[in-house]
Amino acid sequence: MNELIESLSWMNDLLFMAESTSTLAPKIDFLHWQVFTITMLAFFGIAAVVIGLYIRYRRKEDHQVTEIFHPPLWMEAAFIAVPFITFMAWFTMGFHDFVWSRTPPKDSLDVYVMGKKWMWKYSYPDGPNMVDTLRVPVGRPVRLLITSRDVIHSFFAPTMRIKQDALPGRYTESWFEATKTGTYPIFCAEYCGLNHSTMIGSIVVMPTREYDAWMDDAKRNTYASRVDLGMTDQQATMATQGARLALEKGCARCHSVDESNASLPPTLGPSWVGLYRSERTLADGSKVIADEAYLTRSMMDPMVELVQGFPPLMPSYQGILQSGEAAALTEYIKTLKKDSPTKLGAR
Amino acid sequence: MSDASAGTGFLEHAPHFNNAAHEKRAAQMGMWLFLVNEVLLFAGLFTAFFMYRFLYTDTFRFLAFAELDWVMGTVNTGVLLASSFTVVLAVQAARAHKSKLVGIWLLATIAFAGAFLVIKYFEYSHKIHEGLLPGQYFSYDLSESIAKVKADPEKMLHINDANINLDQVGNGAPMFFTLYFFITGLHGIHVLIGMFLLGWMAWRAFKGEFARKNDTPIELSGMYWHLVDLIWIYVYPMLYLL
Amino acid sequence: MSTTHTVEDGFPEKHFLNQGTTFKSWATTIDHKRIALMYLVTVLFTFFLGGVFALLLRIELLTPGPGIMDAQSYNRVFSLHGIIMVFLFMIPALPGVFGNFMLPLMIGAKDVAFPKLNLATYYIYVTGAAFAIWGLWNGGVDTGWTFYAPYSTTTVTKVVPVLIGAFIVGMSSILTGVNFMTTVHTLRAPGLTWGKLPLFVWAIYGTAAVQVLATPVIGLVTLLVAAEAGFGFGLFDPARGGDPLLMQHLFWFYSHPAVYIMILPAMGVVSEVIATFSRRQVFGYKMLAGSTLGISLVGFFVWGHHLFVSGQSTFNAGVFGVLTMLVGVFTAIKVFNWVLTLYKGAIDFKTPFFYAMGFLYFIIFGGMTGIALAVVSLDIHWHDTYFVIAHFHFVMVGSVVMGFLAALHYWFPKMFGKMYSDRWGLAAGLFVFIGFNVTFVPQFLLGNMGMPRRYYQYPEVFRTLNVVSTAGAGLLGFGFFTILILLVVALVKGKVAGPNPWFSKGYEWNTSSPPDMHNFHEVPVLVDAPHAYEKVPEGTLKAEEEAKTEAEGAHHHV
Amino acid sequence: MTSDTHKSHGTGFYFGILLALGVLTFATFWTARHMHTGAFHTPLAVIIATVKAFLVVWFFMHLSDHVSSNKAFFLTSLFFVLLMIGLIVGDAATRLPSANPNFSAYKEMRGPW
Repeated sequence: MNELIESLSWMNDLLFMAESTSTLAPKIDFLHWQVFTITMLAFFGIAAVVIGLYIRYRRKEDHQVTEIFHPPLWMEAAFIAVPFITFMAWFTMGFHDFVWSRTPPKDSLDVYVMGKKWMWKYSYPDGPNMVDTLRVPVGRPVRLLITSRDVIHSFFAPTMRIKQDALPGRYTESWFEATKTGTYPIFCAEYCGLNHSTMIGSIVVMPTREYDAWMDDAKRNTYASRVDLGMTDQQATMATQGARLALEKGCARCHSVDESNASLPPTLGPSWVGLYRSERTLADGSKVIADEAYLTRSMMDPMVELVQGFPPLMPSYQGILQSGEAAALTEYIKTLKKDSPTKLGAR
Repeated sequence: MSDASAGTGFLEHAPHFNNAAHEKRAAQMGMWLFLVNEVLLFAGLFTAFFMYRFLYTDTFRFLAFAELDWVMGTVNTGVLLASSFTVVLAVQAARAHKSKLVGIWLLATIAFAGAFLVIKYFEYSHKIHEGLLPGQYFSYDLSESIAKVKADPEKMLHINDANINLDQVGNGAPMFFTLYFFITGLHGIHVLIGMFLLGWMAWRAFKGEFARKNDTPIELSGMYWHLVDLIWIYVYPMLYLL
Repeated sequence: MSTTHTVEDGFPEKHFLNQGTTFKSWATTIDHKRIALMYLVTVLFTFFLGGVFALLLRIELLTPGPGIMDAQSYNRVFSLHGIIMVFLFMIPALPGVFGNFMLPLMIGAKDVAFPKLNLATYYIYVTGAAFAIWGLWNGGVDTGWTFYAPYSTTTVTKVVPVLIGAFIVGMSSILTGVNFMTTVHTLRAPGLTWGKLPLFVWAIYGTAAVQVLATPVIGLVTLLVAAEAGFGFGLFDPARGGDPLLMQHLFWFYSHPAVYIMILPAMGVVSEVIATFSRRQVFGYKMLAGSTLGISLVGFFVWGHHLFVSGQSTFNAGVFGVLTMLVGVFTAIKVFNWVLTLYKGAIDFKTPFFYAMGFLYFIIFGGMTGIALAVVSLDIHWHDTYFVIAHFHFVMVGSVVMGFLAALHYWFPKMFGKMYSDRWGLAAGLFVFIGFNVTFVPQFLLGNMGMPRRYYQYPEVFRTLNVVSTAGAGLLGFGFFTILILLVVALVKGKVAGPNPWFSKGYEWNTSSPPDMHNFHEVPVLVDAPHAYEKVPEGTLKAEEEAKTEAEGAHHHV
Repeated sequence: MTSDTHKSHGTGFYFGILLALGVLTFATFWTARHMHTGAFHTPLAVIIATVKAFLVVWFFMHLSDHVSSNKAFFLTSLFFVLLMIGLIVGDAATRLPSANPNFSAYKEMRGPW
């Protein structure tokens, strides 16, 4: 299959398609070629029939009487069946790929993306904040958690074939896995006002080693040019910001963040260690995976999905936490793993 | 022009219709299509209501229970039903060519409509006074209201039975009142239009126009008025009870 | 109208155009034909206005950087272009002009069911248009015609008058729909059963149904957005717990079916034109009529395909994706049937037929790219790029304007009693056809490259194709201008057309051209199906009648 | 218009309908507030409202006397109302949870996918 797609890649040049640099791109391109080819065949077929019929049946006299011709049943059936089957086949293939493009792999690297008039801001959970330029490693899935600060934007990376609207006040998801190193454009595809057309960023796809080196560097040194994301301090990564918030907002009074110290008394709320992506049993017996969405909901509406065995005590942090702060806390919780006690924010 | 089936041919009709019955049938159909459009107009608002009710279930149900006045809502339902009844009687009178009677029944209807609006006025002014307002104008302390309900065992009975989670109440409260004012406001505008329409018809009725002519105008305005009632039949449980 | 023509030429002495020539006789007329002409003049004006803005946009896009205007003006101009073309031209054009003129003629009625309401809808439309244009003139809006919240509710430009204008135009559209549906139901001539309705009437009927059912929702959306922009009630404002996607849902609940308000009448026109010029009843009448109703019904189930990447659920994307395919199936059925109508026909390649074939070309490509866009995964890449722009211009400009021009050229002799030069008609049509392709084919490629829509500036790589596109737009504009001159010349000094210059057996050709004030001198009794040109088995009474009408028809031979 | 084209129902009949409507109104209220029907009271209220609407449309608006296309029109409109509400609320119920307002009392519900 891959060889077939490879060998047909001249179709992309024919169609002026943007370069194909992600694992999703060949899937979309391949279907595009099929649709294009069949469309063209259908068009030329119909055109040939029309021209042929015109040559054969030109009018000879003004009041010419024509012959009766009733369509046979098979023909009517074919008129319905052929397009129906073709279109449904396309839909099935397309929807299959669509679902795939909506399901980020578990081990993907998370990046928070925020659209703002008129720039893109990125925030790495354990790393720096960036404006307009998104750096990712090649060959590793990257999940984008996309939001907006003002109006609707749309994160569009044509070479990756991904696009996802950024909605203010809530998160949408997209993911991609880059297959080629290089610098590729990002556009805003949803009209957002005066400088909509200059809301352009870029994705820099780096070899893994270079990326790791860059990330280490970024973690060690704070960039002087770092711009306030509205989510975190200038100086802190999201996770350290989250650790500070856990103390400031009193989360750590009820939620354990360090289980290595057995001398501490049991806490009122569930421990945060190893919480992320674990399965929680709720008070009503149902089960839920503690993903970003669940964690955020639990901060805002703690009583809705109360974990079994804990008293209904926690107040809502709606209005107390900014959305960026909730994300920072979430990122902090994600760093707290069972086997590797974190250095951050121990009590 | 094949003229007129017997019995109706004497009535006036526009030249592009065969006879008055034909014209009346067209008028009725046109009115139904217009009402279909009205139904879809309200459906958009209903969709918004159900969407936000789905997102903020507990708040919406709590507010419907604790902050809307079911007495006024129910009385208004009764008033509108009664007005529908008087309109039907007006139509009946028009069919019997009793123009004066038509006028009287229409006046009764308008009086009911007026009563509806007066009750609505009291409801609105109470809401405005309390700060139960849409969107950014909302300025009401829900915690007090929740405490009041919690203190009342009878009310708690309903809360528990309806499975309303009081801890969840609060988010989306301004949205409830946005929708409350939009839905009742749009409905109120329809009531006003209906009153003008019926008032005009009543004026014509007292001039004696419906003693001879066909009853189509009365029937069509009656249908419009029934639609106003019809919308309310759904608005009432949606806002006040659920 | 010049009066030198005599009745012997086939030009009637008295007709609807010369029965009263004062301004008042036009402004207060309740005659559907005169109202149609008033619509014609108005929509040609709005089309001109929208076209000028389109040219301005294309000139601006010649260069990657700022050109003839600044970003704010550009944003306003594309909003102007969209709002005027969609709400003021495309939606009223075919139903308002040709629906009004032809519907009663085709069903053998004297007028539409509610003539006064018909005049009122025209004035409501003009009021709404005036409101919108006034608002657009006074500061304008920069939201695009889609008015997406929360941008539209927070922009500094004055959206409220434009939204109210759109609301009023919508009311006009609803009442037109009510009127036409009632007309088809109640005013068919004796003998005209549903199974014999001309396909243009079916198309107008399907359109009217969409107008009645969908338009109130856009009315509501415009009101809600206006209220939101004016008072901040927070219905679509995420900061107040509102959902911007709800606005998009409600908006597209109307605006997708609105596409079928535009395209269905054009399809009806094409059915008529192809039947007349190939002298055959359309092949598969039931399938064509059925697919018309099918499109207007299924057209309601597909709005979500505008929201595939907007945050709508994957489940909904699947549902809407499948349903969208059904529209494609119905359209494909129509295309096959039109093509096979030519089989064993007697084809006369006149200007209207050229436009009908042009329509076929555009609907194949517009439709197939539409199907491609509805393939959910492909839409991720193409959504909101120039690919979408090119696609809907193929459908809305290519197909609908081709349909409009086909109708204009086909019925021009019926409406005015004059004939234009067929040779010049074909030449102008060719200009339009080529100009259109040169304009929009590069835009498909731009979309493939990834150029988003509504871009004031663009990266250098997109330059070449944009220049080609602008050149095409110039040719397109020139083509339209040629058509205008051609028809004005025909109006002033064209030959007398006679009642039936195309030797058509469509019902509307039964009366004189231009028609009498009351359409018919006596109530027509419609026995044969429209466009019954075919040989009837010998020995039947019908065949003899057929021969007789043939003989009569020959009398009008020009 | 003479009485032969209409089924004339008479004042008493209409008053009966009015009474029925009143009783049903009371029934909605009672079932919603006092009967403790739990989760069932929402569909119940919708059903009762629909019965009331039917009475108004069928008898007060005389739809029963009208041509069948009018009945079809009205039914069609109801179908489209359901379509609109169903698909739009359905979207809110199945979309990515974080794409809904993050403080809505909204539990995770996933569609077939």
